[in-house]
Amino acid sequence: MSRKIVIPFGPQHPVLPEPIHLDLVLEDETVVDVIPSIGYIHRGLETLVAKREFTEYVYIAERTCGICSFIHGLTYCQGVEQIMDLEVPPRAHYLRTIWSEYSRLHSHLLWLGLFADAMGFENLFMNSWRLREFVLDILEETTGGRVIQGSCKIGGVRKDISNEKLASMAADLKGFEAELSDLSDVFLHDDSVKSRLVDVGKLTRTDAYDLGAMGPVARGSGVGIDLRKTGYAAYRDLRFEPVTETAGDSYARCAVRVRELFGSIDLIRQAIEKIPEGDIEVKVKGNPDGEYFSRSEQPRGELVHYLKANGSKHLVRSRIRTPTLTNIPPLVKMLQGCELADVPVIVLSIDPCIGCTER
Amino acid sequence: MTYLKRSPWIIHYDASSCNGCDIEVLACLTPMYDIERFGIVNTGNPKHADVFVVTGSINEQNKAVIKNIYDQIPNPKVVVAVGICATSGGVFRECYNVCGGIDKIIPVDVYVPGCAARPESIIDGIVKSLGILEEKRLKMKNPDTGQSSTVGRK
Amino acid sequence: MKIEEQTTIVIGVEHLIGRVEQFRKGGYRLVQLNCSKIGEQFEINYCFEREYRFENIRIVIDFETEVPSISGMYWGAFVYENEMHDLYGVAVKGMNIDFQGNFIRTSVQYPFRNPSFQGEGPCQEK
Amino acid sequence: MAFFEMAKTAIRTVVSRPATLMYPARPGKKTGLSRGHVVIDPSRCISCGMCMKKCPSEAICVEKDERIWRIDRLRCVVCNSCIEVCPVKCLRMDLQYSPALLSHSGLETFLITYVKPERPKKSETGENADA
Repeated sequence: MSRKIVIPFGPQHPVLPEPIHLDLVLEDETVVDVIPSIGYIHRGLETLVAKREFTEYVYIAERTCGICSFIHGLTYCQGVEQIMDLEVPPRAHYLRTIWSEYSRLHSHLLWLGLFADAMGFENLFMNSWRLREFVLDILEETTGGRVIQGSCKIGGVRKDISNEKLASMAADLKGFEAELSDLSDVFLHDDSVKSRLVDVGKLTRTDAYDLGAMGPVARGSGVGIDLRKTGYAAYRDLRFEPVTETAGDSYARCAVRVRELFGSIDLIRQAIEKIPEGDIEVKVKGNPDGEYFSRSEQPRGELVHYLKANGSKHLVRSRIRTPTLTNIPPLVKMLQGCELADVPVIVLSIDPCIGCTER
Repeated sequence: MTYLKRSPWIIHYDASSCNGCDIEVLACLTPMYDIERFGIVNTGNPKHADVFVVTGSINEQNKAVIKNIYDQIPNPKVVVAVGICATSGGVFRECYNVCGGIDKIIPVDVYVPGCAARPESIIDGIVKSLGILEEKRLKMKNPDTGQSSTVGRK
Repeated sequence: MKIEEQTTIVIGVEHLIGRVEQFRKGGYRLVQLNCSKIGEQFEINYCFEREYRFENIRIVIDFETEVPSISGMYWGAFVYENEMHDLYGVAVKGMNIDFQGNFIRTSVQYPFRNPSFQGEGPCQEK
Repeated sequence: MAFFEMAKTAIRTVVSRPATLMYPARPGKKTGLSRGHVVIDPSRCISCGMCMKKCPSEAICVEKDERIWRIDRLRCVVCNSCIEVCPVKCLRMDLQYSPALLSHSGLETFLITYVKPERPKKSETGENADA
């Protein structure tokens, strides 16, 4: 005997930090269909390009999302620089890379904590967030902001990091890495974590590629796309390989993020080692004219800022395609056929960032 | 200081914030800032809550949601608006879908500025709100004697 | 220094499905769709990528022109098409999941067509 | 083995200091770059209005005739942009964040006390006067 019922999930739900609404169509305990609807956080900030000059829009772009704020700023600035053919000094590129990777550390740790909370593993949640404070402290010491860093500007960066500070940052990473490996052991090898994650929310490689999954969702299914490989900022000079897992379940996505944490630490070390001396910004002259799809790798996947300018000081169009938006179709696929009790874990396993998705 | 003997529970709703203030509210609950020291517990259920922490500005869609959550919280209750967006709309004030600060919909007792509001400010704000909560409680208990400045606050 | 080459080809609406089919067969993934209002016309970009090679095709249409949906070939395109419809009012024909304008619920119908702003000038009380 | 793992964690937890910062009892941590709130030195402001123009959230209001510099603390997003554009560097960022308020009253008004040094008469803005 099966009867279809519809359960509304969200927008306010104990496990969701942000409002997203899902209508779950259930047959007994099994989810057969999902209808996502968003719009609770829609602000329409893209329209503000008509009000703010292109140099000021950086502040808006940064505030698209409070978690990966720096990378939003970077992607926007990079887009304008590409349109205007500005040559950013190498030191600025390296500083941007270092901050990007610290943002990734902070975002992944944040997600690991929330994910542990969704599994009901409070202790792990607390420990992840305790470690995260280390990253936030560094971000604040170097940029002045804990979550909204605001250190990117068109033509370079607004703040420099002294070489002594860089050296001490590199030294501090050691202790951080040790604590992180304690934490990652629990995520990767603990039985209770595994029992909640393994084989939950499967996504095959073909599905992941066809549905346009990005970031850890794609890499957890074996699709090794990592936009850092396009070589923006200083990534072209650094050695790294995209982290991939093949299982395609929530555990694989978790493992990808855990391993990326170590990848980020390694990238920061390399960047600190190689950082050149020199200026940190160039002067911006004139107004942009042209268009560019500025792409970068956010902690959650590929971020696209489409910028179109017509030579005036206001852009014609800024369009922000965030990774969560492209991960919604895979999420719908993952949820089909799962148990109701697993829904929170699966929703969180794509690392939804609704704030930037709805803009 | 009597109010510190009680254990007020908070409910947090993200109205249309960028997540910056949200994660700072959550950061308050974690070991470094640990507002659970004051007996404050984060709950997901409005009917258990005393303090309503809102981040982000009101937009057309979540007007009803916020009103609904506010109505479900039993009296006495206080509202803490965290972050610039929640207090005035901030940089997004002019967007077509943003109505402005939380006080357009529900009465706000404490405004916590900051973009994103720092955990320290949030703790300050919530601790301030506990005083107001206590005043409101007294007021409710004996409406004649418990004079308080919060009466009729917008 | 250019980060990557980005090619944009402008095509007519009638050739859209054929071109997208080619990308699909060539193993490209859909990066995004986006709509911009340029003057009194819509410019819709369809971006594809394969092994970090970025390709973009563009159609330029009037407000009333109906656009065929590509969600038959790229299932995940429904998010972008619904978004385009909700924000700009582009009529998209044959979406696999049609939210009927309820994907992003906005206070104004088709808000990005004629962006409106509220609020006051820089110097005001309150 | 699992027992030793746990024992290690337990001992470390007992021995090490608590992670909590004990915020109200101890002052909050600040770094040299922390963005707290904007402070103005009214004796140096030449009321050029650059801060007002560049403010992304339109929190600052400069009224030249009335010699008033006004900021709405409940609107300022502490982005540092006004400080960067100020030609006479009369603005600076204080480390102390602005306090929580009990009513919607974030407006702070400062009277500009700058006196233009004697110079051949120049109309309107004092922008070039002292830069």
